[in-house]
Amino acid sequence: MTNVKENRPGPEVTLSPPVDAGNGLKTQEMVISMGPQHPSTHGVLRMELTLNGEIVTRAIPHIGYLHRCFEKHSEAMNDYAKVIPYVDRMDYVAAMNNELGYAIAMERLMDIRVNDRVEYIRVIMSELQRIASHLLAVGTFGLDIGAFTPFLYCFIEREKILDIFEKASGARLLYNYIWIGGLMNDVPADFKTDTAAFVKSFRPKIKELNDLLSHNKIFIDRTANVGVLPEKVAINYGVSGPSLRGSGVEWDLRKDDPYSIYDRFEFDVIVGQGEMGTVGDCWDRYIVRVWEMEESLKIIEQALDQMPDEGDVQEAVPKKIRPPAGEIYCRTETPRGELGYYIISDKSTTPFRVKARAPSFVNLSVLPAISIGAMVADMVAIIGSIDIVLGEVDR
Amino acid sequence: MQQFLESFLPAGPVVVFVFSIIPLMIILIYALFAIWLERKVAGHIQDRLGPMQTGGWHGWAQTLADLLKMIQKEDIVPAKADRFLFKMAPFIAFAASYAAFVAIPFSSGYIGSMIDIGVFYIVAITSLLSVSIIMAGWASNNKWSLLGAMRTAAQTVSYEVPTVVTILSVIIVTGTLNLMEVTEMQTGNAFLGFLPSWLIFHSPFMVIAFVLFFIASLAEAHRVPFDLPESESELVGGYQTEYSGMRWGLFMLTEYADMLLLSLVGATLFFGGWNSPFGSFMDGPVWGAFWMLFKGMVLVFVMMWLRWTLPRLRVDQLMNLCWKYLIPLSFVNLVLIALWEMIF
Amino acid sequence: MKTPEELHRILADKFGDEVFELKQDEPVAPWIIVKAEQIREVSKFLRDEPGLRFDALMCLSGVHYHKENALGVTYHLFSTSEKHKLTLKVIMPEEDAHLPTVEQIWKTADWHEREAYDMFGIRFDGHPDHRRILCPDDWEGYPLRKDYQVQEFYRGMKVEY
Amino acid sequence: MGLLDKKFQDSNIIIVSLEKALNWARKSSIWYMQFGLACCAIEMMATAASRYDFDRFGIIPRSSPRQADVMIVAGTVTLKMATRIKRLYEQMAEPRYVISMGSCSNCGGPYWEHGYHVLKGVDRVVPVDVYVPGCPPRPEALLQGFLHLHDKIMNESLVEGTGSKPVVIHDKGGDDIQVKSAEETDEHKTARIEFPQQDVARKKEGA
Repeated sequence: MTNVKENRPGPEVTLSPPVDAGNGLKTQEMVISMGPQHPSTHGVLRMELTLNGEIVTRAIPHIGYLHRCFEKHSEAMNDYAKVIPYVDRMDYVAAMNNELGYAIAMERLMDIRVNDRVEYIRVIMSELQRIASHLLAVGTFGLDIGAFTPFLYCFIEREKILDIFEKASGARLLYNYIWIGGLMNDVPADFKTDTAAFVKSFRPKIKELNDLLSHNKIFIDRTANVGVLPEKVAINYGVSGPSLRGSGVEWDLRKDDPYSIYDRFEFDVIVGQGEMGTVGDCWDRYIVRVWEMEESLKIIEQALDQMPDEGDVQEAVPKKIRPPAGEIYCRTETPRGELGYYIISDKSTTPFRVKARAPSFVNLSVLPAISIGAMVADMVAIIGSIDIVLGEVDR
Repeated sequence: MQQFLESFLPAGPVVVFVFSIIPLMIILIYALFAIWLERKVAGHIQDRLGPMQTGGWHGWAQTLADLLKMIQKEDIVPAKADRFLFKMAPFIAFAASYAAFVAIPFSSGYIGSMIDIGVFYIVAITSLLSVSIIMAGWASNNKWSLLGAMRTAAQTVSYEVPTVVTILSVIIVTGTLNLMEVTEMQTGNAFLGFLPSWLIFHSPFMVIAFVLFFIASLAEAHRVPFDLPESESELVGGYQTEYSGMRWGLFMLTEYADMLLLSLVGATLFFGGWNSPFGSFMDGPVWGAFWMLFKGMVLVFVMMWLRWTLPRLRVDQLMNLCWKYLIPLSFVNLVLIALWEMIF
Repeated sequence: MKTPEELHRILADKFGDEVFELKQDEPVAPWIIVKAEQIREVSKFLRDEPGLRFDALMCLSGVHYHKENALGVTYHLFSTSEKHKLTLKVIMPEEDAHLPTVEQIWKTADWHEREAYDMFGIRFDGHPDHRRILCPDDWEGYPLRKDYQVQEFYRGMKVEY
Repeated sequence: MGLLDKKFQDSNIIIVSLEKALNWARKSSIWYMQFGLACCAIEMMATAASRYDFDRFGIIPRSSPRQADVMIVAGTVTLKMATRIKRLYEQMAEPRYVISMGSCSNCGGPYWEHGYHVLKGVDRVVPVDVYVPGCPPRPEALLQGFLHLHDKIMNESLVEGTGSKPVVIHDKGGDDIQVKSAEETDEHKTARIEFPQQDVARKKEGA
């Protein structure tokens, strides 16, 4: 068999010398190319796996298949507000959270204060988006393990959230809803009742998901003790979000570096306990996401209670966005982790530099470190448990 | 039935031909139905509808359309594939499971061949399936296919053991390998006066034997949670990755034929085969065929149900389950059934 | 928890005043400018020194200051135990932009440095896997430089609309 | 080419009815290749999920290109990915179709101007049958795209060959668009991508 040999240079993969297996037969490692079109790489990730039988001895991720030049676009747009649609398309599964991060960064740079109604709507929207994103993550993770049905159940719930978004912004996936200094428009009149109804209907579904998937024996066998990410390694690699919390680190920017009005809500930071295996295994990363949905529900409920009914959502939207010269690094907690925007302004209306520190990009870089010794099937589980969005990895 | 055919057909090869074509008809019609059913079952389990448009009523013609389409598809053989093996593999796969149907008693009036070593023959001939899968995987010259094929080899060889041992425990009770005789032994109401004298009611250990047999047969048929050879999320398509058009269709047909075969064997060994569950009511050769297929379809349905519920095992866990749990259990069960036979 | 001024003082005491400059006049966040050849030692010191413990590199970004003909790298550091932040900057001339890698200190830098190389052509000496990460390996030019001219064809495919 | 294509010289009544049946079969069983690239992939998944349910039309995903009938190019095609798309398209068995889903794969979408690494339209690499506009298109739009594909398939004939389509070639920018049928142009040339080694050669049975 010929090895898959790309015509692009990469790190030279040296295979182990052939080992005599007796009977005059020889065995040798095999290089296998997983992706960019593979059902479980969550998009267009390519993994170059060196296999010894089914055991992975080396994994090299190749990214960039979805490099859409986000930073170039940001710097080519002649308006800071025009960056928002591109921000949406970065992490397309959690567009609201990305918008929120960018809006907050710009507001800090320009020293804009938005009113309470805007803040509450933003928090509710981004927490709903967090649930939607986690639903997708959990569903596709189940799909990777081979359980098809939970994926569709998750999508049913996700559609309900999208309905709420659609009523508010008109779009299902990429919203352009959170603007610098406000919102695109006010929420519809029945927003509160819709959201409250969703929260009420969604609570039992988490239990259903746990019954169907989380505590399934086969699922636990497949994910517990697989792809263990120790705390120290995670921090050194800069892993953030549920993947870091799965390793037992109590670290959530909503609590530890509060932005917006997150300090007004009571919620717990979910960390991996190693319930089914070791702290930091795939199951921990998975279950952190499941219980975070519950915490998001708590935040939404509190926010719905406290949300003021009056307030112009476009009150603070600047006519011309011309921030003072300076720079800012502002980070927020998206469903995938720490999303940081590094924005340099040179006093013009065009951004001088917008760099997105994408959580998926950083989280994915830990993959080679934790996949050594795993099996091919585990690779799929590990990629699924890190929950990457390639749009964000490649930007 | 053979005599019946011979009464109006020219004797000899024609009768044999007609006789042997019957299982093929059953398989084809069943496959058309089963694939449609699988999609409907999947749909309804997943809170959607499944095929609805093709052919009108609930998409009844869906599989027919799939089949017609597959016939038209281009037949691709990769340039570096081993052409002979690549082309042969699907036929051998289907031949293996088709040949096994010869020993299945479809009704009291019809069995392909009244061979005395029926079960033994089925176990032996279905092993050919794994050979064909290894052929397909190797000949494709694709690493995913090769991995799938290797998994199949390990899986089939391992799970053959618990299957055979559980079958053996049934044979201890029946004392014959001929499935027709096994079925005939289960005629009438024996246990407690109203339960049919099916072997599953014979002793509590038979229930265990059936569960073991069913799990092992899931693995033999490569169904979830043991569908590692073709596991879509890991190996793209496993040994089927490089196959297109009707050759792939034959693999699909084989998979469904295998499901039916193992379900029918299960029905014959444990659920009285073509015997009616209501004693002599609704009995007879025609009803027998109905009951046989009905029981088989129930088991097939359970297989589908499992497929849309469970995740997939990993290859080492698959081996663990087999060698550490199923095989010891089936041996213990064998001994217990033998003791039960001695005492009662 | 230490303020940038305190951190600056600590660094100046350790490495000498002339290689560090604290910029505070611009709004929002102050930063410390470090000489390129010093960045590795400074990083190691910042990570390991008790009381500083910058164990996380949040972000590493390349910047092209085209008016000054300079390329810069910005490091955003954070300490998960002490909870303080620090911004380091390295400014290099455009024609000879290279600096030591910090990949061995923070693994986060691995891919980020490759990205900075890919986008700006900044070379990181001692990086174990120094190649492009997002663009294909046979890509021409460094896209995020302000004077970047996109190539007309890539492998026979027209790049412009 | 499909197995039966161009096996018949003229179209008589038998051929026409045969065609109808075969076209019906092909239209009723479109299996798409799981090929999500970007945002649109999420909407593609949503279309396959319970609310919209692709399976109603007999549309199911296949992960191997060999068994797929249609490639839904869902999302932004980058230059790095374009060569792979071309290869995957070549690996599909004919008759094969391509649906370009979303503005990005139609024409570059929001990345048309400054997207130095984005291919401005997947039709520069593979021939496209149906374009679904939107960023991202709603699931209904994708379903509508499939219905258009149904119409297209129903009008095909065995004599002329199924799965053949006019190839739109962008030779010099967007102004100079030539429309040729697949027969007139060598399909491999249209994309102007040279692969150093073709490890996939197509062998047509009986051809």
